[in-house]
Amino acid sequence: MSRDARRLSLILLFAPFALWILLLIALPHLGILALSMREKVAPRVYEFGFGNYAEFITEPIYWNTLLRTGSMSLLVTFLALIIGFPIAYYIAKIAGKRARGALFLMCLIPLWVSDLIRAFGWILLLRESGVISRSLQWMGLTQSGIEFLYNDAAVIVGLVYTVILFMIVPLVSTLDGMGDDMIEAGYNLGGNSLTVLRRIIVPYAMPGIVAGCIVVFMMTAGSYLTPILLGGKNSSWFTEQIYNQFISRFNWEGGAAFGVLLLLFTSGVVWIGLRLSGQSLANTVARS
Amino acid sequence: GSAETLRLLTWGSYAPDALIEKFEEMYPDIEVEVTYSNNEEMIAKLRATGGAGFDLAQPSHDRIYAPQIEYEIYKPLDLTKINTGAMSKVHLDAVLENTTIDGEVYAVPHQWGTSGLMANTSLAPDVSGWGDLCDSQYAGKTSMRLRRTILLGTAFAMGEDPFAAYADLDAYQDLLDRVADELIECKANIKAYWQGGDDLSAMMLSGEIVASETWDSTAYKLYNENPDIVFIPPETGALTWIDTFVIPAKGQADDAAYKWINFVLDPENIKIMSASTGAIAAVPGGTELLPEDKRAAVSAAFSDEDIENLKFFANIPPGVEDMEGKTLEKIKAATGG
Amino acid sequence: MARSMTSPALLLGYRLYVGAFFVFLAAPLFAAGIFAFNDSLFPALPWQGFTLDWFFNDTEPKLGMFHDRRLLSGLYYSFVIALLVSLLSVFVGTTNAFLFVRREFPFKNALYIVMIVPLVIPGVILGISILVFASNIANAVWDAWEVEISLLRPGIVLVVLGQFSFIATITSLVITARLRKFDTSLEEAALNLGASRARVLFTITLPFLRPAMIAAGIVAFLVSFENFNTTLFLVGSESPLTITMYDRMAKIGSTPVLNAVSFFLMVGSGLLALLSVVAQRPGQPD
Amino acid sequence: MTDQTTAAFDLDCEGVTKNFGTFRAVDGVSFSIPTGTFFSILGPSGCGKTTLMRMIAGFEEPSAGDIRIKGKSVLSVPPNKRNVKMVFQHLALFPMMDVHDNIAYGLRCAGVPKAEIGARVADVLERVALPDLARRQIHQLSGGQKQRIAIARCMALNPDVLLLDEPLGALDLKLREAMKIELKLLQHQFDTTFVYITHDQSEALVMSDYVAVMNAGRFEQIGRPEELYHAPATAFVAGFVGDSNRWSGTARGTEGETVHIETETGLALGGSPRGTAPIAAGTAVEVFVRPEFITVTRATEPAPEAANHHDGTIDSVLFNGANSRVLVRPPAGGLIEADVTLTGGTSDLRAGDAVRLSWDAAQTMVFAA
Amino acid sequence: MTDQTTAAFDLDCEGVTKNFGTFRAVDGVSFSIPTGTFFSILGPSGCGKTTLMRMIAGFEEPSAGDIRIKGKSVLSVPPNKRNVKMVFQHLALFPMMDVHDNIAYGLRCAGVPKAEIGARVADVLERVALPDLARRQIHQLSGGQKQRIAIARCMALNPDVLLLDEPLGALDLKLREAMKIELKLLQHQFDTTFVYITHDQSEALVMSDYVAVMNAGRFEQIGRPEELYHAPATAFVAGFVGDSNRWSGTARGTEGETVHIETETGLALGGSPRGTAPIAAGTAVEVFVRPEFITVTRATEPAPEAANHHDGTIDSVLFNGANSRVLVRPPAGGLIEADVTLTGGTSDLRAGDAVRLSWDAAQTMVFAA
Ligand SMILES: Nc1ncnc2c1ncn2[C@@H]1O[C@H](COP(=O)(O)OP(=O)(O)OP(=O)(O)O)[C@@H](O)[C@H]1O
Ligand SMILES: Nc1ncnc2c1ncn2[C@@H]1O[C@H](COP(=O)(O)OP(=O)(O)OP(=O)(O)O)[C@@H](O)[C@H]1O
Ligand SMILES: NCCCCNCCCN
Ligand SMILES: [Mg+2]
Ligand SMILES: [Mg+2]
Repeated sequence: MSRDARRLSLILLFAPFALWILLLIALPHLGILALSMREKVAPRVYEFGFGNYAEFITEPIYWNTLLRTGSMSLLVTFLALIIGFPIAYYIAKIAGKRARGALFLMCLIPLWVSDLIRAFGWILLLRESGVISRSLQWMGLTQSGIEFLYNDAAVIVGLVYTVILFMIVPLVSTLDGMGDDMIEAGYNLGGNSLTVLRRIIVPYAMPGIVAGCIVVFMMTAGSYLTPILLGGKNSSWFTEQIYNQFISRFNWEGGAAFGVLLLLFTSGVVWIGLRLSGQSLANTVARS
Repeated sequence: GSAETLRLLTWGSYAPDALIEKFEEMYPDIEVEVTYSNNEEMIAKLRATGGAGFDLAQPSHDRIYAPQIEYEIYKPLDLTKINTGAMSKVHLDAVLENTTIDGEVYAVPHQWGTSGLMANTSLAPDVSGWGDLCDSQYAGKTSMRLRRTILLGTAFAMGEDPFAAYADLDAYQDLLDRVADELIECKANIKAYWQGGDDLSAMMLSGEIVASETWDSTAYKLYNENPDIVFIPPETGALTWIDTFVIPAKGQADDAAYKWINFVLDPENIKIMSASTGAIAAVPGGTELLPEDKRAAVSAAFSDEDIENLKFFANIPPGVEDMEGKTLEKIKAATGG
Repeated sequence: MARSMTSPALLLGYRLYVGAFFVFLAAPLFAAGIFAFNDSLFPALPWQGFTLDWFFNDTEPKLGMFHDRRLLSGLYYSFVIALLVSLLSVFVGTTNAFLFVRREFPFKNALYIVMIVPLVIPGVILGISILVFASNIANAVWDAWEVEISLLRPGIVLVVLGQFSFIATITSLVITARLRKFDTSLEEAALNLGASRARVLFTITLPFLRPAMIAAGIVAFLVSFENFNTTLFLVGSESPLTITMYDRMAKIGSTPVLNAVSFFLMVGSGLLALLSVVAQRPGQPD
Repeated sequence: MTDQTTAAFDLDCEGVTKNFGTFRAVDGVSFSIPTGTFFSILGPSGCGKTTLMRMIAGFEEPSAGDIRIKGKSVLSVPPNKRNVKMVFQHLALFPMMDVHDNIAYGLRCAGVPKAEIGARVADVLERVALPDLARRQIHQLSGGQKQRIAIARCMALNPDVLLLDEPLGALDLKLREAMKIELKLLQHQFDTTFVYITHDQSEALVMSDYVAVMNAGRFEQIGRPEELYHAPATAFVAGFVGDSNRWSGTARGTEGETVHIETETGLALGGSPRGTAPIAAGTAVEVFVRPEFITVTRATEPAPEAANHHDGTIDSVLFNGANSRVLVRPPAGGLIEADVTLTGGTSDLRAGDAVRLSWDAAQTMVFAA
Repeated sequence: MTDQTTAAFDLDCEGVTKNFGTFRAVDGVSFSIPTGTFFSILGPSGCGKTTLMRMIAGFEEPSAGDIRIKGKSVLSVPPNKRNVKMVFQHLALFPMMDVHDNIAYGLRCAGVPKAEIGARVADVLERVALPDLARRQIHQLSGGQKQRIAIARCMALNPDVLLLDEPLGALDLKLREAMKIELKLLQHQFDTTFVYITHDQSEALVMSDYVAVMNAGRFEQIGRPEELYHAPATAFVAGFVGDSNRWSGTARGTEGETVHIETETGLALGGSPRGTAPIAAGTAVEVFVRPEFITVTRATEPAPEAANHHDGTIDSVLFNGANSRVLVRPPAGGLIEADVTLTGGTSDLRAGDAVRLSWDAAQTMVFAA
């Protein structure tokens, strides 16, 4: 290829990427950043300022909700890891070759339906007149119905359910890359199961663990339907606050500030996580 | 083909399929596309579009003035194209009064109803006022929608007149703070906040809750399923809303919109409409056009006294929406139990 | 095999755990699906008997999904949106793959990270940022020339762009991974055998990428089909199915017709997922 | 090195068998390895070598038979408690640890005190002649260095037996040649029993004190390399170990030590009967002659005294320095390979030359088929 | 085969040079390949072989020099227009096409009419002796079959020159041995010029008519295999082609044809000067002796007449059938390798035996360092 042709083709390949990132990601985000620094002083009168952020800082409801969202998201991430790791390990290392593909596909089953239907399913199961409560009554384990819905536990169950496959998939793919001989070498050199897990399997799977945790954390912190539909009267989620700002209060400026804050907060958590685990975005999320 | 589309932004059940089919039969060139929404979302959507994207919307009468001042999302109506004569005068006047800005009229009434209480009388015989939702004898068995209606109702129950307080926003803020304290305390008593009609119906029918704040229309539907479940106008007065018709600022099918407005004023169509919404058409004798069962439910619910005592939602001045929103957030976020 | 180290009792316990996990995965879907066949007005116990009314009945109150024009049009819009999103995402995913695998340019590594970022931005924020951005442009144009650019108002176009904004990352990653595995000597071999560059692209490189493009397309389709958070802010009057269903649930009341739709979607996505698996492995052991 | 009771044999297997479902991967294998021996197991792919080794290491349980290390049965000992260390085919070095930590891993597992670990790691690195690599990452090592680190990691634990599963398989040619000699030196140096698996006969022959030839789950022969090469017990061993010209044929009769054969290609040969099965006139036989025992003389020159003489023309000359070879086509057809020395001078054989091939009956190994 | 004007040389390179930035990968390489020759380029990894071949194929542009095919410069001809076909190291068969389509690909590109393609594919498959595989998928082929299909795919286009870049590198040992012979036969059969790249001297020696030894971007020597082996022009060639004992040392003086050397390890050797640089007393030299030219006799037995005699003890015996070798440690230290024949009898040499090594001065190649 001649130089010019190469340059032209580079430009042609670069254009879609640039348009996408610029028009749909960068400028819109700069847009909400700008919007978030607009204070409303009277109907249709705005001026530059950090009032929306000040509002966030001075109003405990908001930062409490953000902290709550963050800490519950961490909890969900942790649970997804604890629950998902053995499953991923089973799929990658223990199941037979055939079963492996089938199990992997089964893990993807929740993806077949939307968040909404998943939450709907949980509602049907968990509510006081739902399947679980009724079954317990029917078995005589309880007299009156039990409400499993509308509390933080329900939200956590629903969130773990929704995100767990995003934990399992990267774990399976990194564990897949680990030869059985690595584990056997761990035993052969005298390690017991715990040592092998702690010193070999987990360190080896670290990029997958981190990738899974990042994606899961971000998804959880950014989720909307599940906490709303399954959550109780005390549960507010930060995305719900954003929604409220935008929709119920027509307060785009405030909502934009909240959006920026959510983004900063979650990015900060991810950054700290990467720091602590000594990984980078490129060798974790990018690889899965 | 060349069919025009009427994009209708309205409440769930305000556009029953039967009626749409009938309308489309009558005007074969028009295709109706419905988006279900509620007051907040309607305004939010129109704000996002600068009044584009829809050709006809149905916010409640108190939600027109302030948004129009602030966002210019509606366009003035040409009353000559609307069969205002068929509308009941009280409602028309109320709406015109609330939605005339600089001499231009922005809305006409469609259906009205009330927000109040609902109770299963066999399980909760003593529900009469907003405050009863917080009565500890129904602990864990009541519900409400965490929206402005309950703020207003609670204010009335506390012996205040929130609409009067609109005049002095500082006073109103003070009132809101007290309402918030009340409702936060009440949280422990509540099973869950309902969101739309559905979850409320399910909880009520299954007996998971015995009393709730509600739209009357929801209660009427349930009365049909279980006659123990009745609408109860609170002793301080049921809050009355009128859902209206407005044309968004950049609507593109005004003619079709006017056709729809006039179409649903036809008594035959009102019957179909009211059967679906459970609300009462803003026409003279609107109650008569309710289906049998609903009419029974209404008369079971309302005494003449109650009718006297109806409280119309007052126009929301700019800024109030935001104050109320924040109060609601505060209640939601509080860990009450 | 790594299993040889565990005792049989432990292995059994492990298997039970895995089994329980899959029960957990299936439970809500099962619940959502099964009530589609309950002959009741509410998706709840008790079981009132089996019926297909929620699929096929054509009269209220048990209007079946195949006669519910709102659900059908939601299905239709979902389909159109998902199709557009997957075409667009696969196209951009493919150009991105070539860009990042084949080309050298300044800040390549940093830009690669930038490419991944949309995947981890909360959907709600993507939705509002695009909404605000598009509205601002449209409003500015309106203010300046009184011209209304309806494409920039909530509606199909914005929904497609909004979903595309993060789905393109998924397709890019899938197709890039495949292209990385491509042995460039295949292209050189084809050139060496006399093919022109265009011919090489269409007879060698793209056929090699095809399974990944199909799989990426299917994933994009599924993700688009089920997306809610981003769509919520961008939807106009043409609501896709998730929004329609949500409105139905939150604003009207759920009847088993929602379960019927759920069931229908599960079957559809299941078939599609199967298809993507088949597409991935037409006897190419690479 | 360790204070265990000394036993004559470091490793004993007795009737070890392994079934996978109905398939028998290892079939009644018995052998004993004296202390300090380099013992190879040589066999074609899929014959069960790895399976046997995995049973010794404890990763598979034998379906039958017993395995004893230093005289004690280890059947009930879990893999991490057996003092048998293993070098894996792909080495299985831990990529997330550096060289030092790879070697220290086993020591830590064994509870060696921290203070001692450093010294022991340094010591074993010294012994594999890589004293300066302790802090290198695994991916920074060359193939040969990795190899030695994998061995060092095991040797740091003073194993009774070191198992090596085709550890040279992944290396390139030149390195493989070099490592062959190096492995043997390392074994000398550590003076530990090595059990070495390979399907490459040259590796097995060059390095081992004893070689077991394995085929389809069974041991065909155990012996010193020279025995296997010069006195194979079965046709399989004769064919698998070393290069051979090979013919199928029929015995036509016996005369003293010599059996007369006619091959399917029509060559008449005199050979010496090998293996245990008796060979009489009419027995179907396999015949093997190694190329280096065939003398090539020009047709015009006198050929040496020998039981077998065949004329032919040279089809090709494969010059390969010291290991050059000619392919000769006898009138009966087929090709016979014979080693020759080519000096690059004018007297060298060329394609097309008429030659006579001669070899002894004693070098013509005949097995009943 | 084709109606091109016949030129004496199928391929000519003249001062071909390639710089990558400041690094010179190929440095002024010139050679001419006569029509119908099997020509190998042999050199260590990274010496620039692939780069040279890629320039011939047109995938890289030379920084200087000219490349002529059939006498015509091809510098300005794009790769898809050069009649030079290439077999890639990993073959680069198209996995999404079957065998037939792989072979037809080039024919289609050349615009051969549909009707003719079938016949030409069948013909070339016939010639590589795989007539029945047309409809096989690539992944269903064995390594050797793939190899032949890759060649067939090129040969279907009647190239002027076929380039092969280490095509045996990916095969396993046994198959590689077999393919060596087969490749040579295929070249005979197609009678096309083959340019074969390898870093394996045995491949180059066995197959080629001519071999070029390449080092660090330059050609060190071009010659017939025997020349390279027996008369290396440089120390590099002597060391790279064939096994050698190698010493560094200093010339102590010359006596007739013989130069006297003292090695760094203290051995006194008589050798024959090689290479172009003159060797006088005091010149630093490299000395090479091939193991097969060293005769090993027991210390108790008479040794042959020879210029060099060294006593020592056997350190190890590397039995490898016909290619067995002993490592002998002379008192001065170091190890000397010598080829021996081991029969498995009692007379065989064993480690520890005292032996005398003897070799001629003519076999002791001395190069100025
Ligand atoms: N877990 C298993 N289940 C079933 N069959 C097995 C299992 N492991 C090995 N086999 C079979 O047992 C036979 C012997 O396998 P093994 O790995 O021991 O061969 P090998 O001699 O090491 O071969 P290679 O030289 O190719 O490594 C093979 O046919 C293999 O397919
Ligand atoms: N595109 C390039 N840019 C920079 N350096 C290169 C490039 N291609 C090759 N080189 C360098 O040129 C030298 C010769 O490379 P080449 O691939 O020709 O070696 P080779 O002889 O084929 O080696 P091998 O036997 O390992 O294939 C190497 O040092 C290599 O790193
Ligand atoms: N606050 C005003 C409420 C208006 C309610 N309209 C309800 C329609 C319900 N189907
Ligand atoms: Mg093996
Ligand atoms: Mg190369």
